[in-house]
Amino acid sequence: MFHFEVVTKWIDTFLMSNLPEWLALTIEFVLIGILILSAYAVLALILILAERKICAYFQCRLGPNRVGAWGVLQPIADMFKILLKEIITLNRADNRLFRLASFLVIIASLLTFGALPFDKGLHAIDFNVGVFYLLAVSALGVVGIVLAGWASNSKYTMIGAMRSGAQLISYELSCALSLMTIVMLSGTMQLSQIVEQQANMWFIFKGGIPAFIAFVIYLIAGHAETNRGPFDLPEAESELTAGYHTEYSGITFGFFYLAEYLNMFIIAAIATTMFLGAWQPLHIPGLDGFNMVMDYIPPVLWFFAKTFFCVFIALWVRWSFPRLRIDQLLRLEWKILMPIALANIVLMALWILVF
Amino acid sequence: MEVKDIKVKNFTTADFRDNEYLEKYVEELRKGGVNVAIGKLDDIINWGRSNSVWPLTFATSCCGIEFMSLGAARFDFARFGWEVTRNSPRQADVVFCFGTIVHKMAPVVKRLYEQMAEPKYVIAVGSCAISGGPFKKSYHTVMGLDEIIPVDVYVPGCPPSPNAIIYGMMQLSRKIKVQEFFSLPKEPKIIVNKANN
Amino acid sequence: MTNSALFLVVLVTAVFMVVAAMALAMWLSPKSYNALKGEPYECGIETRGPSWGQFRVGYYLIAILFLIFDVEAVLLFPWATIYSSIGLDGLILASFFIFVLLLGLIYAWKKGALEWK
Amino acid sequence: MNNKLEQIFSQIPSAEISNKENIYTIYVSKENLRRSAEILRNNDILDFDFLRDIIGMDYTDSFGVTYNLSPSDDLTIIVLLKSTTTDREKPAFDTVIDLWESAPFYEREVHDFFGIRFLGNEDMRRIFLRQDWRGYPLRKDYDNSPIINPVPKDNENLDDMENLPVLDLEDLGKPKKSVFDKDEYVVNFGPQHPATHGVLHLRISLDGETVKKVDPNFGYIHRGIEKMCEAYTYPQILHLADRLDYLSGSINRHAVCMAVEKGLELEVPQRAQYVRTIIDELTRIASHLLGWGAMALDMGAITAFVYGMRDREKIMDIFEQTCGGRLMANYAVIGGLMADIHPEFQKKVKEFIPYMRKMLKEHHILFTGNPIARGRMDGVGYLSREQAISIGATGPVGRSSGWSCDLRKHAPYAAYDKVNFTELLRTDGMTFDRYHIRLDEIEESLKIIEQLIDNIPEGDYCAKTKAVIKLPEGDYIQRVENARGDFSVYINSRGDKFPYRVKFRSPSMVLVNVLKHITPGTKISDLIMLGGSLDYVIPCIDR
Repeated sequence: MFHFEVVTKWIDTFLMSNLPEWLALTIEFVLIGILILSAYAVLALILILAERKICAYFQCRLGPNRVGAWGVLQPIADMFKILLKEIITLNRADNRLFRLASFLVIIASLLTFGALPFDKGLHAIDFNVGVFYLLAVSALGVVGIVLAGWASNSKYTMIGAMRSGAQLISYELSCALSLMTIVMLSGTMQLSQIVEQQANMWFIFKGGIPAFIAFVIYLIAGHAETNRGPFDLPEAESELTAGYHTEYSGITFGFFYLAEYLNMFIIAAIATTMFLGAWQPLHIPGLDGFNMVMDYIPPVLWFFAKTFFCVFIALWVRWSFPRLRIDQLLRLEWKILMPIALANIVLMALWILVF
Repeated sequence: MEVKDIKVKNFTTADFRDNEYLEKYVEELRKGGVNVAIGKLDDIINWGRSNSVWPLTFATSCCGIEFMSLGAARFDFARFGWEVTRNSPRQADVVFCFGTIVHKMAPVVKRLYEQMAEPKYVIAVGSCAISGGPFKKSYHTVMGLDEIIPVDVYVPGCPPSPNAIIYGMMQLSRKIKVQEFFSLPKEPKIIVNKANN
Repeated sequence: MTNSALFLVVLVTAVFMVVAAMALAMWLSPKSYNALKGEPYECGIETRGPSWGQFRVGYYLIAILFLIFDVEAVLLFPWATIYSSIGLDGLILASFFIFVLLLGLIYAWKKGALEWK
Repeated sequence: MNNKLEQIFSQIPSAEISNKENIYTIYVSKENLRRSAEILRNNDILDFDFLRDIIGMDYTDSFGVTYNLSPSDDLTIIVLLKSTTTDREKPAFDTVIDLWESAPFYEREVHDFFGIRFLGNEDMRRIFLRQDWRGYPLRKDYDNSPIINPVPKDNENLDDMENLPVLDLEDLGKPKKSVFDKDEYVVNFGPQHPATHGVLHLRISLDGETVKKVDPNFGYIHRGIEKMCEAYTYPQILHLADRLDYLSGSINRHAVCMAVEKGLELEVPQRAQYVRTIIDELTRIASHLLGWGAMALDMGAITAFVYGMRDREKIMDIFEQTCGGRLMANYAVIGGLMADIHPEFQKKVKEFIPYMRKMLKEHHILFTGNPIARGRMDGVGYLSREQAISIGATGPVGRSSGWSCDLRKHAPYAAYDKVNFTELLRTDGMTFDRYHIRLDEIEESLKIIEQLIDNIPEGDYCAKTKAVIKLPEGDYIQRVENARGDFSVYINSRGDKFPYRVKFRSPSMVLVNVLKHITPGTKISDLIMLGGSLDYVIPCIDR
């Protein structure tokens, strides 16, 4: 199995042995920054294209196919365009908060992105309270969205902000509770350790029924957290024109646009990390030959394959279901997902005790 | 004077030879002296801009249905990257004006246009938006969208078939390509209102 | 390399990206001015009255409920971490705690706080 | 039946009654108008509870109103209740808003175009034109000069839009009434909104997510078609009729053709009748598919919308081949058809029928059974039968409330009396019924086409007409069932080659009235969805 750890360790020792420590560290930090930024950008482009292509195929269309082969350059063209569009300053709004809101959304998603374990050694932020960190930082994005709607001083954005406030914080709960089952199973909140523990068997298998329930709840709640259909109430295109980001133009809107796609990826990646063993290959105890074959597939590929599987599910749901109404949305959370998630914790506790 | 060789997929430059307007546009630019040379950066920026034009979902009447057809399976303007329809004028690049503009609607259209972020373009689709069309004799119809806001491309027809609208889209794409990005307005833009002159 | 340093690196990267993109856009983008551009967009019609107004209490109710349950969820996390080592005791204690939580939920349910009116 | 009518009519004081092919014209004086309306509305014998339209008239020396009435149980009877006033300065009639719920919009319309006031109706704001519009355009002495009414530069004043105008000098002392309170949270939906199906402007007062009051505002696509018709010859009018309700354009055009043919007593060849019927039904299917898709789009299901449009393209292909146009078929002309059918027409249509049946199943699987879609649609937007009749909601909306109002059954035209089909009725009057009935009607339309397509008779496709068509003096009414309901054409001719007055009864306008009545108390999302379920077309309202 090839791990990126080899490369990162090598760079680390190379720099440390040839340069003073502070310089080595600075170079490493800059490298990490560049790597994260480029990974973020490239992923965003891939996701945007993937969504447009997949949605097109769902709808018996072709999707972008003129800009580059199969339209692969389409998101890059979009990026150029959106970067060079005018940024509108509003007359009656709180312009400082207005700008800050779009920054917050993207910063929150980048900070979460930095904590994802792509591979052993390809894992920037690894706090020992990693799960907490994920929950806390992604909640920052909610602040951004509510702020965006509030600061624009427009009625549509205002309704969008109120909706997103109610929706996002509600689903935050189910997210936290479903992740808690895995914390119980692993006994740690550090992401790297959680991944390590899944070397032999992914938690979704090890945790049995309660882990599966938690996985499904997390997928639903996480999907709602990303503001995508059928939970796209805060931006409900046919109701609130563009919802909380109605007043944003140019790159400030681009930040929301980018963050939306990346959040979809992040949610899928967290689900992969917690339930599907992140970069760990599929191992079935007892079948050594099978496990060996699986080990030949690079771990990074495993990570992305699993994540994109979750992303595909999210896209599938988004393009087939109509939108929920706000009361149905809250009923789903407070009367269905939340009680089940709470009960699921007890179930998991029993499961651990018995097995 | 020739238009410089512009690559719009599926449309060779020769197809546009009869379009004198663009030729003159380039000629004018070149006569202007300083701004003639179009640099590399402009090329790449304009490549991006011309391939990513997001329309505003705006339709007043019949032609709007053809806009829907355009977005659906048969005609699929997503192929050209135009399918990201935005509902907020802040985020849109082009207003397709589908259908008649009447007196009551005129200030609304103007407001919409003014609230759009630069650079912005307008395509007038259908006879009504071009000149009032079949409703020219009416007391409540504006005789063409260009009385209110500047129009970049006209697509005639009542209603034009989606193929014609795609042709119009390509024309706009081409116009964006020959435009000089850095000469776009950085100062107040004056909108001439024909009706009041 | 401590985690906090890495966190700071990512944060600085994020801020850098945002500020750089914003600065580039501000510098290069074409601009035009008119009186209507900064007005709120409301389907092409002027806005009536202020948008910043009092809002329905239902939204705040959800927020308060969230606060209660989220704090208690946070309290559960430390328990979850050490659960595998404390076993049955932990189960009984936490079950009681969750039971009380559920009681709260049932109370809110019965009171109609979860209905969207 | 005649006895019953005679009994009712005898109660109306000093009325002049004439009858022509089940169209009864009752002329009463201005003072007796209100009393006559009450008698027609509230009698035990036959309740005229369906006010189809109020038609304003300018007879150059006097103004008149015509109430187009029918009993909901027997749509074959039409009563035109007419009255005039010679007061050209301050023309006024008594209001009937307490008798029919459809009246408020009609009265506002008449006031807008003719300046006729309705005493007792407080809400006499202009409904199509701007509040600051000078003059009344449908009056014969209206000055069409752009100097008087230039293209406006600013939006309408919000106060003008909301405050009810002071109508009489006696009222001047009274405080102005406003539609909304000062501190209400009023949001504009439209004119530029993706889900208002055009440029409808709804002012909505909100309490959080809940809709408290809806105030529709029309006219953002008011093109003055009725006024233009007065200056156009009959064949020219056809092209304007197409563009009213563009989704059922062929059906509207068919109505105008039939109205003129009736006046000319022209025998239309059977071949033309059959083909017209097939084209009408194809148009209906296309319209319902779009309506289905647009409703799904309003609920956030974009894929369903694209599927609807995909199947609609098949019909567009057939149209393009035979008629030459896609959306605007421009096919029916006075006397028959523009051209004979394409040789492949029958083959193509026969291919389409099984394809559509297959796709209908797919649509049901995709959307009808979807739990979220059902959760959204169930239990929302109840419209009772009585209210549907009183508001005048015909078409699929009326039928889903249990009102049998299909004119193809009640007043058959073209080849509808030669085919077997059932009028679909649902009784619940909920959003889901309105949704489902459209898909069912597609199935019925397929049946009608199936019966006709193999039996198109040979012969001429168009009867010979004179070069200049002049209609004899009189009133001509032709009703057709278009995709949204009862579309009526009223032509008043004075024997000229131009009509004296043309009035199109828009089924969509009533549907917006329905929206106004059923939305208070629902959520914003419901409002959007209800709009989709009613499936109105704005240019048909605005004309």
